Amino acid sequence: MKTNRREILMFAGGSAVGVLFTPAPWRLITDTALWSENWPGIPAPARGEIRARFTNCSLCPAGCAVRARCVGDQPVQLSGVTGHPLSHGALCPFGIVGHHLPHLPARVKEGPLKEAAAALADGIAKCGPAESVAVLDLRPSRTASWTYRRAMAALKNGRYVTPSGDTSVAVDLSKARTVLSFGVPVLDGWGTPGNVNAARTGFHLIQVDPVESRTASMADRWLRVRPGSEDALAQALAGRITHAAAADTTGLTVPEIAALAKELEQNGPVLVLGSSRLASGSGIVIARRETPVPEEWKKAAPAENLASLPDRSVRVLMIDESASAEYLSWNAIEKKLVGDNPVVVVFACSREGYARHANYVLPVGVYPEVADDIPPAIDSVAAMFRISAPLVSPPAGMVKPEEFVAAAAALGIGDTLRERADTIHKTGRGKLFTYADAKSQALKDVSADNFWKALNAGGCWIDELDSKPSPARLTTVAPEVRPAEESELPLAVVLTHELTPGSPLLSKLYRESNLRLAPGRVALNPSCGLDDGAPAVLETLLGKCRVGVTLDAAIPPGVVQASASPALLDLCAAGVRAKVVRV
Amino acid sequence: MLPWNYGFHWNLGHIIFLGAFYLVLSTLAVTLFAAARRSRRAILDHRVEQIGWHADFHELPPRDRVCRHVLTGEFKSRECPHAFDCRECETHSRLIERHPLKAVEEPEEDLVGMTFPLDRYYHRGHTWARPETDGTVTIGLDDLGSRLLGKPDAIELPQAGAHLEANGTAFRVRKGDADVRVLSPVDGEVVAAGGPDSGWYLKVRPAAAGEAAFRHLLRGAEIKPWLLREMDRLQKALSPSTGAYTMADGGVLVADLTASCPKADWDAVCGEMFLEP
Amino acid sequence: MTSANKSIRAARYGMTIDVDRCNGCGACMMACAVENNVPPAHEGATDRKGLTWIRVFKVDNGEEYPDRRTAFVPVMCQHCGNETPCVHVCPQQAVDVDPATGVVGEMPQRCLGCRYCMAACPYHARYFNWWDPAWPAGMEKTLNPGVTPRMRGVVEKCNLCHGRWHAAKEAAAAAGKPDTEPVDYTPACAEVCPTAAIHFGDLNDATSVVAMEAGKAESFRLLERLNTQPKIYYRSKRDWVREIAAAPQPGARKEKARG
Amino acid sequence: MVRQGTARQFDKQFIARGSSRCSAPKFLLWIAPWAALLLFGLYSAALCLIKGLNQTNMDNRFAFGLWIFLDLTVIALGAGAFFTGFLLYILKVDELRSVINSAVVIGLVCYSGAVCVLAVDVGQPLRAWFTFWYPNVHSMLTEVTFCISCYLTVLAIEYLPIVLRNRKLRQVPAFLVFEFELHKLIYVLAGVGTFLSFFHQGSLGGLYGVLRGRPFAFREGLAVWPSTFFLFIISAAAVGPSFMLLTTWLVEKISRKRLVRPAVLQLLGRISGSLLAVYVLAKSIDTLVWINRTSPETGFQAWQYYSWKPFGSWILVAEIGLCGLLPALMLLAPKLRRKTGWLVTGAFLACLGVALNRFVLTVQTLALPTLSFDRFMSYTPSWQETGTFLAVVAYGVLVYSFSFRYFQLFPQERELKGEMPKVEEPELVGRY
Amino acid sequence: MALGAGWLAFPRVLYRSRPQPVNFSHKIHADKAGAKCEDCHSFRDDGSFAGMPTLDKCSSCHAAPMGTTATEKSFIDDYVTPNREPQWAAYARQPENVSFSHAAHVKRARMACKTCHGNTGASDSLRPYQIDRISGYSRDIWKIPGRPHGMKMADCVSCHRQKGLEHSCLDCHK
Repeated sequence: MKTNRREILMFAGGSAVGVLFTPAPWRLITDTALWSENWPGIPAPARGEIRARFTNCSLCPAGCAVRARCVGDQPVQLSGVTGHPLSHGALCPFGIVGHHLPHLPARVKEGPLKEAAAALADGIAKCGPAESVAVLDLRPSRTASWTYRRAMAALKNGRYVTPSGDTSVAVDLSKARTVLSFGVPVLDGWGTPGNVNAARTGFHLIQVDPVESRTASMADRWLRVRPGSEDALAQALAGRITHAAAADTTGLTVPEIAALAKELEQNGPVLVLGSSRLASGSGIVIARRETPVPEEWKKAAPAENLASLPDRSVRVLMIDESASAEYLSWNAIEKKLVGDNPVVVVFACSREGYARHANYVLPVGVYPEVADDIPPAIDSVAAMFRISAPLVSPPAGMVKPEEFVAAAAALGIGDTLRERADTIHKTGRGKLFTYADAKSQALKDVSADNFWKALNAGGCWIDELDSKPSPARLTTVAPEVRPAEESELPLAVVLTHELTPGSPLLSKLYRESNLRLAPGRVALNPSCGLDDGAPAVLETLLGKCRVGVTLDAAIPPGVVQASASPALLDLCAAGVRAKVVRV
Repeated sequence: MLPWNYGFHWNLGHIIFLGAFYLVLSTLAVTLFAAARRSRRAILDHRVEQIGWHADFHELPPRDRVCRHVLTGEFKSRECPHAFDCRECETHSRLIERHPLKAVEEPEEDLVGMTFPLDRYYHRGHTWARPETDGTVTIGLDDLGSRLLGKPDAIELPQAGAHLEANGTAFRVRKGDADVRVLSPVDGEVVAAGGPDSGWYLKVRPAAAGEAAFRHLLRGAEIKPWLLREMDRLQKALSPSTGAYTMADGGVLVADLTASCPKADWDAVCGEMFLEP
Repeated sequence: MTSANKSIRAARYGMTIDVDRCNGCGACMMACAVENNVPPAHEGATDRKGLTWIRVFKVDNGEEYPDRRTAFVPVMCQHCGNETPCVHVCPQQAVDVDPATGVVGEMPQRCLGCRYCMAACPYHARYFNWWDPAWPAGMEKTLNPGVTPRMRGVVEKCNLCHGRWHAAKEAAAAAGKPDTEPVDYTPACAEVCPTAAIHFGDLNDATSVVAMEAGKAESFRLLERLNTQPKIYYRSKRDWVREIAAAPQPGARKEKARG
Repeated sequence: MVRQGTARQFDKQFIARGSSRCSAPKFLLWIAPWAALLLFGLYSAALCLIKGLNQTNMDNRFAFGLWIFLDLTVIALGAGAFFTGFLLYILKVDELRSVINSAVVIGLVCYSGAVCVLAVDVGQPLRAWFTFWYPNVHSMLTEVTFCISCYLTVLAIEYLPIVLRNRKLRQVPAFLVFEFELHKLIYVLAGVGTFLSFFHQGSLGGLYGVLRGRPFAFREGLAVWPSTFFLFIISAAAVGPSFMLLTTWLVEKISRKRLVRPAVLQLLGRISGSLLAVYVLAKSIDTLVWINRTSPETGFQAWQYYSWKPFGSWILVAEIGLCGLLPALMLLAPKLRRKTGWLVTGAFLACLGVALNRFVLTVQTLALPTLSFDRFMSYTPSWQETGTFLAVVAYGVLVYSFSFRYFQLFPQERELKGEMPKVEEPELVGRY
Repeated sequence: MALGAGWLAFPRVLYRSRPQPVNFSHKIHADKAGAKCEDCHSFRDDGSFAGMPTLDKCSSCHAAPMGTTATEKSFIDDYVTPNREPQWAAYARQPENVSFSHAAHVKRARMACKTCHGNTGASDSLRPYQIDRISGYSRDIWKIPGRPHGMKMADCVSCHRQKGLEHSCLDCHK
């Protein structure tokens, strides 16, 4: 027994020592270390030839030119196109990660296509004389927009609705010596980033802003007014009310206002943004030529804005959210819908937006999956035509909104983009700028086919400028602000604009650093009594919505800075009163 | 770590640092190896018993390690440097020559109620060795020893032919929870085994002939002081568990101590008395 | 660690960042994350457990309105040129300075995640992978093949877009250029910065933009008195901005970091 | 019933003769809660290993947290092992023989515990061996890793004789002899151990002293070693004996036995005290140099470090005065030292002081901002972190309890059992 | 016995081998078609190395069977006709974190293919591709007979050292 046990011990010990003289243990520790090099769950990036492809970013109206570094056909990196006459090679943080959009976890993958079509047909049939079938196009004057307008014209009571404003108005930043902005994010999303940056040194920026917005912090002068009191300042400057009166409402001092007025006189021409009470200097705000469209398209429904529709008149509403510029709060829209079950069809890639209120949500392709043209940005003086050419193919089951609408209106359409390109080519005006070689050539010298190819391979058409452009006015629709008791709703809302939906990688800006205020979050002064990061509810007269709280000493007490997510925009516009309560 | 590894350079930093490291490693290795080797040799030349005793001896409290000449009062205090093996002790031989042990006046074998016949030699582990006429030596437990153990529950005696070493284990005795090895007084080879009833435990043919074999053992006049000291130790050993009991009055020890006072930690007491810590 | 070859003309890649031009849009942070395959944040991640090789801090002068001024300061690994704090501390040579480029490189596959280098870095420019890297399904297709993704439990940081450097070198080699001359390339952040606030180049090359910018009077480096000799130069015409380079003066100013 | 009886017999065979130990069931009762704690700790450690370090509350700023701080402390407290060994075997301070075994066990527990926690603390334990294979010899951490792992081996070897001397095991001749022979060479191990400990205690200090990027921790020094290198050595050597004093006292209280002569404890206290005095002196000088030269040279004014709450200048007072000078005096004054209360309090304060020092160097260093636009941060460990550390405590208690039950940690115990409690032999006082 | 287990059994357990899609003979192509390495393993325009040739490269010659061998036939039937890319396993495939520039070694340093790849070019058939079960790396990274060097980091380093090109980790790692 004892010897036996001893033998076993001896044997074990012996073999233990013996194994040490074999490669086994050493290879094992080596290999485990090597194994940790490709730790489970680490994806291996696909290898392959690396090529550059080009397109235009269609995430916002700026439509910056994009150079995509692709492995095979898959874009892995987006950057600007240097030498581009408008975007000057700049790309905003959202554009840089645009190629992630097709992979958003929350993306709408399929929708009730047939049911929607049936309901639509039914609704159109049911549509009474006083009622209407409407398309809400969030980014007007695209080629798709023309299709909508034609489709609506084809229907007996079709109407074509756009958020606001006349899209032919352009701003010539290069002419302005002073920019007076009433809360407009001039440096942070307004216009084309590259163009604004290029012109930045040329003008003196005065930002009228209740909070230190990104633009305010980078402006040459920041005037902190009470939220919602911007208009008073504008009136004072326009001479409608006395400086003293303005001072009371805005919280500025009379000398400050006087100094401002004086400065505006001296440092003209002045560009005024965000208020239509003051006229901008001559030649700054002009009417841009229209990008040519085929003649036969011209018999189309007029573009109206929502206000011009009678309340409770829309039986069928189709909202194209695939390309957006600005968001209309739902209750403004809801007012227009007929009382008894209206049909609301929304074309969207996410359920965050109008999808929340729709009867039918139809999935659409996202940038950079679908071909869509981007109308000239507000700061582009010349008319332009650029296509956001697809870099990857959309998943199966995606709907093309314009085709769907056209079908609903029994309107036959061809390759509209191509048709328009050809129309432009016929004019022979302007020049073609190609991205790959950053060269521009007169359109005359390009064949129609090459023009079309160039547009799809990354290029844009730039119209020639008018010798003397006709002046225009920037119209701004002031958000309707229902008066509310300051006692029950102590906070005034200030909005920041972020693009939604965005790449998951934006967490770098939203959560892994506090550089930007994430959509759906609100920033409050630390004195508000809530704690940082805590979930809370923002409440206005229009309703409630869950928000995350960020404490920020830069936000004055009595103000809540809300980062625009659709849910928030349904409740608040700039200046409305709100309160934020802990849940 | 090795010259061909990435990032290794023959510069001072590496040489000093790794040099020190390898030095330490090798020192440790050598130490272990040396220890292992020496113990192997020890086992091969049967020094286990001796080493065992030495280890025990060094674990004994100092007061149990005193030289026999302290017992006889020749020294104030002296610790035995030879683990009770006076055969190689010059001091002992010197002292013996200087003033040889004076004979006991009247043969007094009856000490504090125990009999310690003078015809034999006594080992400090409470065994005696009696040279027989046939040249063998009989080994037994002395009176104190046998009273301590009384009637043992079990005894492990060596087979005839087994080799004994002075201060090595002669036999093991178990009584109650006490389990002690009894030290052999002499070197030699076992010829016969007895037992408690036969009054002796082992018959041994000694390795050395005559007096030499018994030089390290107590005899004659040494016995009394030693025994008195032993009684003292016994009392100390018993005291924590049983208070100042036993023969403070010089009374007579009962025949079977273990049985007489069971609540004492006899394992410890016997360990103490039989020099097995 | 290294045995530089004499014949090579060593470069000192560095950056100049014009704080006055930076409007804090965050394009550099996004481009960096895309270029270097930095995963999106785990739901548990905060700005303290995040991975942002380059991070734009919002800094103000601590005054109240109307004197309040704000600046945006992008901070990435400063590529210290003198006694680089993180290099000496790494126990297993996962961090080193390339004598040929001056780039402080970090090797995630060598790193055991002791985080000593993070403790050593005065600029907090090193980041630890607290979670397993994870991309939404399909998004891994968009990863950059030039850079390998890191695993959980290791430290990572800006290495001036080494993937791009490798590509440039390979192109140079294919074009038959000798390897004794430093190659020209542009890191992602410098490439995409919409306001062209970030410039990149070889500080050893006196004719380069960075060399000239770095020489300017209003250019400064963070915590210069630590004498770590960073290769990232900032510049601003505003005095109070230049002051941020100095050590913190608690109480002297109010809380300033919200970046 | 019978089996239980035999089980008890079996258990008893291993308990050293004469050293009375509580009954097996009672012992189990004592073990149980600790075992439970250990299990809980192992669970939280497993979480950290499997799910990753996101289980902790450490972050990019607090790269080090509870674990490193306590590791440093524990290793400092474990220094008793090397220092006692050094005094006993090299300087031949023989009175310490009665605590050396206990010291070795404490050392082993502290070091192995610390190493285990480190294994959890690193993000990729599988690669830990790279440090040996591709060492960066300029890194203090490399020095630490090498020395600690070597010293752990030494401790294990030193622990071996203690185990082999177990009553039952020594009946195996091979064990008996090996123990005997190994014990003859123990001084070699003691020497090596001293050398190693000297360096890793030092380099643990150097760990922070070299952080030129963290002016709060950065110190000047000799050659490659910043002053903290030497401060750590002294403080560790000072607090090691104190901790042994504490533990011995605790064990005496818990086991309700006298294990060593009071004189030995006082000797420990005296050693600790005198070294502590040296430490306090050195630390004060170092602090002054740092405040007036080192820190300002890097552009950091020392006062700013203490203007971030809660780290006021009280920290300095507490560290150097309350938990440095005070215990030093308590341990040095013979009158106070004779009173166990004072002795133990002194030792306790000393340990506290060193813990505080490690805390400050670890946590405050990381909490303080270096960039002017950065902010002060605080950190509270997650339960997983705490759990993992508790596992080490439980592990320590268990190992010590078993060792105390089955091995002879205090050779004097048996003698003392015989003697009536009496005042210490005068010849011991005033030695060393 | 432990030794035996460690030396003999272990390697068998450690590696899992996988057959190549087609038993390709470099030899035949070199001799008959007189092909050089770079004819099939070519560089791209940007200087990057294309590695394994794609099917169209093969089918440019092998549109129809060019021999009567079974291999040839199966290749045509399984891959060319259905136009299916053969999944070649690259023996010398380096780990993901290695950025190896063929251009730098072949074009600039003028190294011969066989310096690293051994005489694969002259091989008549393809060895089974062996994968380390734990690390997932090809066994050929470790030194194989008939090749002057291995392809482990140590091998790269030793050569770079001699040339004085051992600068930093990120020279070769990405």
